[in-house]
Amino acid sequence: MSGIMTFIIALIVIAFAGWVFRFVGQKATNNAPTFRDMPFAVAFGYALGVAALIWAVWTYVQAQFILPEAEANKYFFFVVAIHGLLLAGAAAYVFRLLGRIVGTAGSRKLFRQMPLTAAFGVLVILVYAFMAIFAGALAPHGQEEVFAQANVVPGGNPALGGNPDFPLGTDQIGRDILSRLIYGARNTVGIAFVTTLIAFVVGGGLGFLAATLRGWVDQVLSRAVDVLMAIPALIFALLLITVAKAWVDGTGLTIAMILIMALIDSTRVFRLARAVGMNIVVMDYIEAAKLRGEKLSYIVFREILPNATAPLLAEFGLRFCFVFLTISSLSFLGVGIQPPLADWGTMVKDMSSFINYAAFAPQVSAAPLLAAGAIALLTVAVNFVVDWMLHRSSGLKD
Amino acid sequence: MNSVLKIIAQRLALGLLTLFIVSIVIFAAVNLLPGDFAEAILGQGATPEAVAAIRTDLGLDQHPVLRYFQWLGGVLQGDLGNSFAQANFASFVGDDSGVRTTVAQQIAPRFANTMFLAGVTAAIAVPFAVTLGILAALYRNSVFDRAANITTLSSISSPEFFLAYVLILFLAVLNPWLPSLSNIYDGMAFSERLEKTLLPALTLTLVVTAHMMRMTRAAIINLLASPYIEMARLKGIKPMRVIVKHALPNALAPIINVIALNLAYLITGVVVVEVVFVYPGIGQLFVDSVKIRDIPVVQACCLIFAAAYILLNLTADILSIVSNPRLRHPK
Amino acid sequence: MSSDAFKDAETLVEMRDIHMEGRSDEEWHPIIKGVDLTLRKGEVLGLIGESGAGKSTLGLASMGFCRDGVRISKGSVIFDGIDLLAASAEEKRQLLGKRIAYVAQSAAASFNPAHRLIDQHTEAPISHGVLSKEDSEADGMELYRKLRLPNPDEIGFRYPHQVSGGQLQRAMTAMAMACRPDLIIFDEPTTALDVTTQIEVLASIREIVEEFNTAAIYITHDLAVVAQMADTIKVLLKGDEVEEAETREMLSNPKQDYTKSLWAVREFQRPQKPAVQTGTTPVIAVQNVTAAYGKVDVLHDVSFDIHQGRTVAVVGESGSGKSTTARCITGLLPPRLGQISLAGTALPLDYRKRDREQLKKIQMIYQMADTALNPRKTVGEIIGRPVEFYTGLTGAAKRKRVEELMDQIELPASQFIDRLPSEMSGGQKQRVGIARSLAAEPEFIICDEVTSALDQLVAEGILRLLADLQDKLNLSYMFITHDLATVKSIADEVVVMKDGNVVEAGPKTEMFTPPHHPYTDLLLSSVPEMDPDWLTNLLQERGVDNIGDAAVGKMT
Amino acid sequence: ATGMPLRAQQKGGTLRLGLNGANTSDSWDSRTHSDAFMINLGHGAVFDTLTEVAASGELVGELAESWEASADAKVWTFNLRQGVTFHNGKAFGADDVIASLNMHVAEGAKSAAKPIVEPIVEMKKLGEHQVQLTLKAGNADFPFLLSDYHLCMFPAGQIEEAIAKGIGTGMYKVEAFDPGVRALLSRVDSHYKDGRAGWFDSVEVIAINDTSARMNALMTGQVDAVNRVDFKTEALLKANPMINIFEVTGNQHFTFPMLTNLSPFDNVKVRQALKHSVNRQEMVNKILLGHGAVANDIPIGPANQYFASDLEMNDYDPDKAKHLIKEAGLDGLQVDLSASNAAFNGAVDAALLYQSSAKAAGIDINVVQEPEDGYWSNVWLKKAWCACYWSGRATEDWMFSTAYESGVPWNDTQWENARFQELLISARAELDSTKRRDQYHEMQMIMAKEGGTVIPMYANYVDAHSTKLTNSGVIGNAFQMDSSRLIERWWFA
Ligand SMILES: Nc1ncnc2c1ncn2[C@@H]1O[C@H](COP(=O)(O)OP(=O)(O)OP(=O)(O)O)[C@@H](O)[C@H]1O
Ligand SMILES: Nc1ncnc2c1ncn2[C@@H]1O[C@H](COP(=O)(O)OP(=O)(O)OP(=O)(O)O)[C@@H](O)[C@H]1O
Ligand SMILES: [Mg+2]
Ligand SMILES: [Mg+2]
Repeated sequence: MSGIMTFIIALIVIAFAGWVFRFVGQKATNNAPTFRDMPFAVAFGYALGVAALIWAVWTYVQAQFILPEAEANKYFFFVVAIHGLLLAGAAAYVFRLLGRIVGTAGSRKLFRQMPLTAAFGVLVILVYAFMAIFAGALAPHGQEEVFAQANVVPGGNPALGGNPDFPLGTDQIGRDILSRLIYGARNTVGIAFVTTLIAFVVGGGLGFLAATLRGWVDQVLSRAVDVLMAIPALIFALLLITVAKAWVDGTGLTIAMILIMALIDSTRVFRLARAVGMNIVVMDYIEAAKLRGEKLSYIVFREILPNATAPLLAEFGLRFCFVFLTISSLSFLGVGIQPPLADWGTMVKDMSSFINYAAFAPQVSAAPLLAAGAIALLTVAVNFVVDWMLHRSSGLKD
Repeated sequence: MNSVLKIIAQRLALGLLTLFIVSIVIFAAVNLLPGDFAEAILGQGATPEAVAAIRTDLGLDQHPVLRYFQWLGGVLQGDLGNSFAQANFASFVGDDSGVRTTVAQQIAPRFANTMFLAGVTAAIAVPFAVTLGILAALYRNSVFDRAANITTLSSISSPEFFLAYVLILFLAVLNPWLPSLSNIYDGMAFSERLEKTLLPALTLTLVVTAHMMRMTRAAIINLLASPYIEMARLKGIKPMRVIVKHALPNALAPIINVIALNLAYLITGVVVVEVVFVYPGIGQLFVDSVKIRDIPVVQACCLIFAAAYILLNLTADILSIVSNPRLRHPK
Repeated sequence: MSSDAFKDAETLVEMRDIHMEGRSDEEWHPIIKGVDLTLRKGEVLGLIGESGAGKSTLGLASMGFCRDGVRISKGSVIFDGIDLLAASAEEKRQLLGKRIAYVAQSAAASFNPAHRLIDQHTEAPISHGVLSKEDSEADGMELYRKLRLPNPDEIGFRYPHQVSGGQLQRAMTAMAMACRPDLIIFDEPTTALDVTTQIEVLASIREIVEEFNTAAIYITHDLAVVAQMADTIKVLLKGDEVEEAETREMLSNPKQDYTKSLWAVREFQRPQKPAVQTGTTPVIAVQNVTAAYGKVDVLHDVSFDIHQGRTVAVVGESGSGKSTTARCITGLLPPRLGQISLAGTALPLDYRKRDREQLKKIQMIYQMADTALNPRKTVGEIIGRPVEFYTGLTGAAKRKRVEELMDQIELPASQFIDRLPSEMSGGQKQRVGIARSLAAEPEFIICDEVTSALDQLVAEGILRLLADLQDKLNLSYMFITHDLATVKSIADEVVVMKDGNVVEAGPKTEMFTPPHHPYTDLLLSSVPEMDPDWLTNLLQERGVDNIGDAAVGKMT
Repeated sequence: ATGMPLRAQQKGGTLRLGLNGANTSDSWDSRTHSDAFMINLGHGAVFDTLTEVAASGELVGELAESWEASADAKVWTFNLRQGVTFHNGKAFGADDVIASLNMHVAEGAKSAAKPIVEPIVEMKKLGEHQVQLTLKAGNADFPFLLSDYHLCMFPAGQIEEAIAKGIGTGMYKVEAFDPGVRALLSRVDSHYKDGRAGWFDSVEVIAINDTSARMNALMTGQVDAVNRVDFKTEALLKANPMINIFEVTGNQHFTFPMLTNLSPFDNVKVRQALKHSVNRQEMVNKILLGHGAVANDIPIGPANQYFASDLEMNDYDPDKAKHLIKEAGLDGLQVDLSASNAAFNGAVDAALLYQSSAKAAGIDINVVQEPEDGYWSNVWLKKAWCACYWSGRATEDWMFSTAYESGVPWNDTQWENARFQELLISARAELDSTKRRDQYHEMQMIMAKEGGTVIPMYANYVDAHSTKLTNSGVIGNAFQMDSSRLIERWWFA
C-alpha cells in the first residue's frame, strides 16, 4: 500500500516539476518556440526522464563511492551497465566523428547524416564482427576449457568470491564466461548469419520470381508458403530437427538446423520479397525492360533487386536477430547448438535459473544477464541501423 | 459487400486446402521421427512383444498412408480420433470397459486455457502497443520515442524464458504480488484464474508489444508526408487528432495485419512460456505429445494451430477491407 | 476587376523580405530569397513561375506554415495584425482553417480517403467552434449547390474515391469556404485536371471567391489560367521575384526577359508536312482494334495509320483509351479483335511472341520519367543496356554509342553519364528516356504524355528535341496528349478519341479549322487563352451548363 | 534414526507438492509408473503394496501383516491385513493380491516389475486373507521386492475401473486427476494406518517439470515441497530462510554404460582406461556441487547392506589410462558419448567434464547432445556409450538382477562374466549373511575392474520443503521425497 502511495506521490511531484520546468523555460527564454509550444505531456516526460537520471546517478554514486564494498557489489552490473552505456555513447560519438573526417566523400557524407544511435549500431555490429572473426585470438581461454573453479562470481574481486583470471566469472562447470561470450559471437552470430543469408537467397529469389511471373508460379509458391507459415515456426523447427537427428549428428546436425531454420525463415522473406517485388514490377522501367525482350533473370536481378535492397536489408536485420532467439528457444526445449560450442542462447538457458535468487545473491544471479545482454545489444544495434536505413529510404526529413 | 463474402468464401476454401496439406506435412514429419508411440511410452523397458502388442492395439502396424487416410476419414466426419496416451491398454488386464479418451476431450480444456491466456494477453498488449505506437509517432525522434523503442526492442531481443524469469523475479519473488505458478484448472473462479494468468500474460505482452508498436509507429509515420495530413494540419487540427483521426484510419491495414500475426503467435507459439509458468495450455500438450509420438493429438494440435493462423489472417484481411472505404464502397 | 478597386481596401497579409531555406543533403539552401508580398482584403493575387520556383513554399509561408525541412530564416509575416512568426502554435492553429484556408493541388490526394467528404468538410468549423455539426453540414450542401456539384444533398456522404477529380476539387474549395475565411491559398487547383474539367472548376472558384469577397493567392504555372483568376500577378523565378503587376498590364506589357520568355513558350510551331501520298505503306497500321481489360471493352474498333516521318497526335479526355491503344501497339495488351501491322506485315499481338527485331522497331517513352527510369541505375547504364542488347556493342564501342546518344539529347556525357535519375531534373530525366528509346534505333516511337509532367519551358525543349530527331532520323511518332497546345505545335495528323472510339481523325490544319465534331469543338474551346476576359466571355456565350464535363455529359 | 525428539503430529491442511516427471500419458496403472509424479501419487498415497520399507530402512508390512519363508527361501506365505476396503467399498483379500500380481505377467503386459513376479511359479489362496507364493528358485530378498512401487494392490475384477479412476486402498482417494498437469486427493475417512500416518486433509500435486519453475513455486510459497532441487542453485536456495533442504544419501547413482559387445568397448583395457580418465571428485563437486559421493563403478551404494567400501579406487590417472590404451594396442582413442539432461540433471555438463579430463589421457571424447525427448528409447541401450541414471535398489540382488544379470532386458552394458553370473545365482538363495557378504564383495570387485559401466558418483536425493512442513526427523532414502511417501508421513507444523 505504502509502495503505491509513494509511487503516486512521486508521480505528482514529477508532474509538478514538469509544469515548473515549462513555466521557467518560457520565462527564461522569453517564449522561445520550444517552450512556448511544449505540451504538458512532453514537459512531464522530461521531468520523468530527469528523475530517472537522478536516480541512476544517485545509485551509481552510492555504489561507486559511498556504500561498503560488499553492499555496493549488489550494483555491480548496474555500474557496469552505466560504464558500458557511457563508453558506448562516447565510442559511437568518436566513431562517427572519425567517419566524418576519414574516408571517401561518400562515406563521409554518410557519417554526417548518421544519427548517434545509428553510429552506435554500426559500431556494435563492427565490434561483434571483429570478435566473431578473431575470437580465437581475443578470448583468454578456449571455449571448451574447464577450470577447477566453477561458479566463480564475476567482478574479479577475490574478497567477494571472484577471481582476477576470470573477470566475468566461470559457469557451473568452470568454463570462463568471458571466453565463451567471445566464442559465442562466432558461433551464434555466424550460424544466425548463414541461416539468414540462405533464407534471403531462397526466399528473396522465389519471391521476386513469383512477383514477376505471376500466374501459376505465384499461386503454387504462395500456397506452399501459406502451408509452411500455418505451422508454428518454433514447433515446426523442433519437429524437423528431431527428425534430422535420426539421420545426421555433430556438424551435420548443425548444418541441418541451419537449413531447417533457413527454410522456415525463407517463407517470411518470400512474403516480403513478393510484396516489394509487386510494387516494383508495375513500374514503367520494368515494362520497358520486358518490351525490350529481356530475360527473366535480368529483370529479377538487375532491375528489381537493386530497388528492393532497403526493405530487404531492414528485414535481414530483424530476421537475423530472430534466428538466434529461435536457437535459444530450441536450446530451451532441448535441441539446438551442439555442446561444447559456446552459444549465447544456451548460455542464457543454462544460467537462467540463477536469476530467481537475486534477493540472496545478486551478483551470481545476474550472470545470465551477460549472454542475454549480448543478444539484446546486438538486436538493438541492428535495429538502430535498420531504423535509420528505413528512415533514409522513406524520404521523411524530420 | 458481396465481394467481401466472395473473398471470405474463397479464402476459407483455400484455408481448408492449406489445413489438408498441413496435416500431410505434419503426419509425414511425425512418422519420420525416430521411434513411435509404443517405444516412447515403454521407455526404459521396451520389449519386442510389448511394443508389438501396443502397435497392434493402436493400429500402428499398418502402413502410414493407410493410417493417414483412416485418420482423415475420421476427421472429415468430425472425429479427431482417440488419444494414444490415454488409451487404456485393456488387453493386458483382461476386462475392457471400452472407455477411450478422445482427442477432442483431451484438447478441449487445454485449448480453452490457451485461448484464455491469449485473450488476456491481447487485452493488455494490443491497446498498450497501439497507444505506445501512436505516442511514439506523435513525438517521433524525441527522447520518449527512442526510449520506447529501445525498451521494446530489448524486450523482444531477449529469449522468452529469460523475460519470464525476470518478471517472476520482480513480480513474484522480490515483490510477492503475483503467483509464479499458473496451474489453472477447471472450476477455478474467474478472478483467481485471471490472477494466475497475469504473469504469463505480461511476459507475452513484452514479447509481442514491440512488433505491434513499431508497426503502428511506422505505418503512421509513413502517412505523415501525405497531402491529406498536411491538409488536416492546415485546417488547424490538433496534432493528436491529426494522428488519431487522419493518419490512424489509413494505417489500419498494416497494423491489423501485425496484430493478427501476433495473436496467432499467442495461440501457436507460447510453448516456452507455458513451460516456465506451468500453464496447462495446448503448446505443452503438443510438445508432450510429440515426445511420446501421440500422433492423433499432434495432428489435432497442428490443425488447431494452422486453423487459428488461417482464421486470424482471414479476419485481418476482412477487417482491412472493412476499414478501407475504397474496398468497402467500390465505385 | 481592376486592382485599383483594392487600393483603399485594408491590408490583409503583409510579408516583408521573406527568406526561406530548405534542407536537403544535411545543408540548408535558400528557396525564397527576399520576397515581399502585400494582399488586401478581397484581392486575388496570382503567383506564377516554373516548377520549383518556390510558389507553394511562399504560399504556405503566408499562412505561417512551413513544410518539414523548410524554415523561414528572415522576414515577417503579418496576417491581419497578427505576427504569424511570433505566434504560438496554438494561436496559429486558431487561424488555420478558420480565417486562412488552403486548397491543394491534388484534391484526390488531399482528401483523407478514410472519411466522407462532409465529415471532412465539417471538421474545421466544428473544431474551431464556428458552427455546429448540423449547421455546418447544411452549409456544406449549400456550398456544394453553389459550386454546381451534382446531387449536392447527397454527394457529401460519399467517400473521396467515389467522386471524380473535378468534383473533388470543387468539394475542396467548398471545404476551404466552410469557415468563410478571409484568405484562401489555391495551390495549383486545376493543374491535375483535364481541360474540360478545369474550366468548370475555374468558373466555380471565381464565382465563389467573388461572392464572399475572399482574398486569395492563386498559385499556378499556367499563364492563361492565372489571367482568368487574378487581379494582380506576381512572377517568381528560383526564389526571386521577377515582377509584379496588375493582370492586364502584365499580359500586354511584360517587362522582364523571363516573363517575356514565358509568354513566348506557346509560340513553338512546326510547319505542317504535306499530305501523305495515297498507297504508301504506313509504318504502323492499327486496324479495327477492339481491346478489353478483363471482360470490359475499352477500345472499340479503333483504326488509324502512322506514316514514316510523321507525327500523329492522339488526344482525348482522361480514360478515353489513349494509353490503351499504345499498349495494344506495343503488345502489352493483345487486342481482342483486329490487328497491328508494322510496315505492312502483321505483328504478333503479344509482345512475348515478337522477335527482337520487331521489338526493337517500336519504342516507347513514358509520361513519368520517375517510374520509367530505374532509380538505381546510372544514365550510362540505362542508355547502354538497349545499345548492348540490340546491337551487341560492348566496351568502348558501347560507350561511344552512348556518348553519341547523349549528345543527341543534349546532355553532355562527361557530366551526366554517371548520374542517377534522382540527381537530374524532370526534363533531363525525360531526355534520358528519349535516348533510351533512340538507342534501339527504332522506326516508330510512342510518346505517352511525355510533356504533361513538365514545366512549359522544359516541355517546349523536349518538343523541339523530338522534332529535330524526327527530321534527322526520319522517325514516326504517336504522340499521346491531352494538351491541345502541344498538338498544335508538333502534330502532323490528329486522332481524337472519346470513350474508346475514334471520333475524328485527319491532318492538323483541318482539325483546327471548323467545322468540328462537337467533342473536338468542346476540347478546343476549353483551352484557356491569354485573354483575361476569355472565361467571362465564354460563360456569357455558352452559359455555365454548356461548358466542361457538363457539356460532355450532354453530348452522349 | 537421528536421535531428534519425535515431534507431535498435527492433522489438517492441504499439502501442495510440486513434482517433476509428469506426463500426459500418466495413468493409475502402477505398472507404468516410472517417475516421481506418479510414484508419489501411486504407492505413496492412493495405493498400498504388500510390504513397505520404513523411513528407517526396515521392512515392515503394509497390506501384508506378516510373512514366513521355507528354509530354501522358495515358498513364501503372507498373512494379509483384515478389514481393509478399497475406495469403492470393496473388501481387500487374497484374490486381489493374486489378480494384482498377475497383472504384471499378463500376456503382452509390460511391467518393470515383471522380473519380480515372473519367478513366482504358483500363487495359492490359502484363505480369504492368506496367500502362498512359490518361487522358481530361492530368493531371500523376496518380501523386500514386494515393496516395489509397481506392485500396487488393485481390486480383482475391477482393475480396469480402478486404473481409470484410481481406486486403491491408500489413505488418499482421488478427487481430480489431469494427466501431466495436476492431481487432487482427499483423505479417506478411516484407514488402518490412522494415528500413524496421513495427516493432511487433502493433497494437491502439481506437475512442474521445469526446474526453475519448481524452485520458484516453492520460493513464492505456491507449493509446500518440491522434489529434485537443482544442484546448480542449491546453495542459493539454502540462503532462503523460509526453505529447508532435505538431503539423503541413497543408492541413486549416475552411470555411463558402454555396450561391451561393440568395438572399442569390447576391449577390457579400453574400459579400464576410460574408468581411469574420469575425475570423479571434480564431477561430484561440479555436477552435484558436493551433494553426493564418488563411486567406484559399482551400482551398490552406501545404503546397501553389503556395500564393498574397501575396494581399490578407480582413481583419475591419465598416465595409467594412456598406458592402458597402448596395451589395448591402440594409438589413441576417439569415442562418442551421448548425453542429454534427460539422463540426469547435468548429464551434458558431466559429459563435457569427462571430455575435458579424458583429454589428458589422450582420449578424445566427442560429446553428442541428444534431444531430451525419446532419450530412453533412442539412445539408452542403443548408442554405444551414453549417460544414464539408476535410482538404486534396496537389495544387491535386486540391483544386479535388474541391470547386470546376463540376458535381462535392462542390461545396458551387455556385459557377460561367467563368475559374476554364478555368484549372482548362488547369493540370491543364500540365507547365511556372512557368506552372502563375501559373494557380493567379490561381485563388486569384478564389476569395478571389468564391468562395462563407468559409475563416477552417487547422487544424494535433494528435495526441499517450506518451513511450514515438518516430519518425524527420519527420512527414507530409498527414493526421493522421503522414499516417495512424504504425503503419508509428513504434516504441517
Ligand atoms: N520540404 C522541403 N524540404 C526541402 N526543400 C524543399 C521542400 N519543399 C520544397 N523544397 C524546395 O523548395 C523549392 C521550391 O519548392 P516549391 O514546392 O515551393 O515549388 P513550386 O514553385 O510550388 O513548384 P511546383 O510547381 O512544382 O509545385 C524547390 O527547389 C524544392 O526542392
Ligand atoms: N489495367 C487496367 N485494368 C482495367 N481497366 C483499365 C486498366 N487501365 C485502364 N483501364 C480503363 O481503360 C479505360 C482507358 O484507359 P486509358 O489508360 O487507355 O486512358 P487514357 O486515355 O490513357 O487516359 P489518361 O489520359 O488518364 O492516361 C479507362 O476507363 C480505364 O479506367
Ligand atoms: Mg507547388
Ligand atoms: Mg494514359
